[in-house]
Amino acid sequence: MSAILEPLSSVCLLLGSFLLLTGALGFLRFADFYARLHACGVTETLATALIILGLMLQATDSALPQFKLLLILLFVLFSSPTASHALAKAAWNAGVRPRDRRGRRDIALPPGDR
Amino acid sequence: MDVLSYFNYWAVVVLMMLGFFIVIARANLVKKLIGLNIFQTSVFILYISAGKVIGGSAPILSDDVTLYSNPLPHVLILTAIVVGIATTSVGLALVIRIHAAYGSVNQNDILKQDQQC
Amino acid sequence: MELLVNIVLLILLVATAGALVVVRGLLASTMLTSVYGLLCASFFVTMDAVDVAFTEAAVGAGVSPLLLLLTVAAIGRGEPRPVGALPVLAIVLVPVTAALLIIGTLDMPPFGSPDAPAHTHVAPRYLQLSGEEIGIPNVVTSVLASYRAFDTLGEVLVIFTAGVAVLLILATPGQRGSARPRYVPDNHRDPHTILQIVSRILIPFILLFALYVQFHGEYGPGGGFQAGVIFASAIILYGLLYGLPTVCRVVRPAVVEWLSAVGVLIFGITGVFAMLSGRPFLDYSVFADDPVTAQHIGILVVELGVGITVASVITVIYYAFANQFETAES
Amino acid sequence: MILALTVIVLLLVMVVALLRAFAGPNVFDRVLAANLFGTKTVLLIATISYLFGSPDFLDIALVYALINYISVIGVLRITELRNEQQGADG
Repeated sequence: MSAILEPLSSVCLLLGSFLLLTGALGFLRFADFYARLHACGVTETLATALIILGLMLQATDSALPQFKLLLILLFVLFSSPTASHALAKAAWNAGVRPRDRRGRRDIALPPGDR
Repeated sequence: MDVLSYFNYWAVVVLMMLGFFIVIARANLVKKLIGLNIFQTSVFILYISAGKVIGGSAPILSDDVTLYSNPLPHVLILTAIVVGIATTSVGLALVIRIHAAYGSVNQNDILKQDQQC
Repeated sequence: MELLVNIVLLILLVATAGALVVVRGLLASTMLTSVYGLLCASFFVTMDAVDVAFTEAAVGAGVSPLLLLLTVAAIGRGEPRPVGALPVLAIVLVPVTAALLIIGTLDMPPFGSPDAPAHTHVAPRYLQLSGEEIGIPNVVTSVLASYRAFDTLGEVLVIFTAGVAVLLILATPGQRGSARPRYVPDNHRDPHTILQIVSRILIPFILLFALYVQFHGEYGPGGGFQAGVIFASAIILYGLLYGLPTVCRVVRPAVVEWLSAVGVLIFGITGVFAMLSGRPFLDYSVFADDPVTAQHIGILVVELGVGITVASVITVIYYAFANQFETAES
Repeated sequence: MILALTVIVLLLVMVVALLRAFAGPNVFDRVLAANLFGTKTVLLIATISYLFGSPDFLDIALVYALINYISVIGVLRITELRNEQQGADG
């Protein structure tokens, strides 16, 4: 049993770590707020799910840690996209606009979208 | 002398001094409270570091653990944190009142207004 | 590995504090304070101080930045002002103090050594005997609610007093208590439907988790202080999304003010109850014949008092601040 | 081994989030950084609890997840209400 679970857990953890790194890179390097939000908002949910899944597959004596991890996972799945949504909306309402690729000036939007 | 065994203490000193610096060098009262908070947490970190035993585990009794970290600092700091937020909020309330009375939270402005009276 | 995590976290803490020195904007400072709280709490986890980490997570990363933010919002962000004269006094004073303190640390026992003076007195007794005497696994709770319960009563009183002080300071004339809302937020323009619905699903679970923390504090990390803060933060979340008037209808300010006193009274009466039977103050042995059961009951009651006081004081403080903020500009 | 690697990656990501929190440039970037920081802390605590073999830490991770959500929402609402008020006044 553990001969299957252990590699599976490692794969999940590795994949999650990789996603985290890519998200962090985007968060650091991208030009405007929305691109950065996109970079870490998208990777974050999947990476969190993968890492928690990887931890759940680790062998333990009792099932309680797995249950708690499941709760954390459920909560993150609910709250993380909501937080991203709230952030994007608040930033838009506060007048933050997408920028061009170099991050120098705002992208011109059709008049209806302002 | 092993540098690593003093690293925690030095980090505490640096944190404490950064907090101290904010308290005396920044004129904004909210900023001063933030500085005070940093100062306060540096004391928390000192206590908790002192309570750590290398190789020990959290002070929750269990049959298969023999070495625990010291629970006493944990108790002291646990209550201190909640007391800290309560007292900080008193400070913040005072800041709001000062702002209502003087129209500013900058210590220099407030002193200037006091001298004019 | 443990040491590596410890060192990295401390360096990050110092860096955040350094950034707090440099950053001038109050909103930016508040966000950094939140990060600082999270880092602090992670550090406490690596130091095995699970209960402390619990508290610091709820307070340092949750409530404290929110209160700071409410204050900043009530007083306005403040116009950027020209950088003043160099703080000569601070620049001279801080390195001198730092040097003195560092010399002081050289006399400290090496970090983590098991035979440091702090570990040889009192603490071993707690660790060895609390299992038999109190009968609960979490030594921190035993010490907090039984061995040093009188100390804890003092702390709870300080928290209660702070709540009263905030009410006194922020109460405006002609208004009994500042927590009575006057400002009705304009929710039509921006209804926040998604946030409201998701939070409505999550809030009951947060409250449930707070209760779990409250009553599980004897067996794992948790207890009245932590549960109180988590409970209050659920109320704060509700208030932020539905507006102060709504949350005041659900959790009436008068009731909360009253409850903050009730919690202290529960704690105090537990102590007096023992005195009535001719035992010392806060001696739990009067509650049952079996000393371990008596300790259990005593700790449960006392922790309940702590939880009620902490939750209601933080709610009271939130009401007072939120009211200031919502009436500030109108 | 793999857990240790995950912890190192998490610490690295925390450093990146911190850099962004210092750099800004606007308040929303800082909120986002704090949020990212919060979720990474949850994962860090969960991973550490397996690495050090003490499952009690998982309760703390759960608290972090709750508090992180509450503080992000709180920050956004307060900044937003402030803007609304100032818009109404100005």
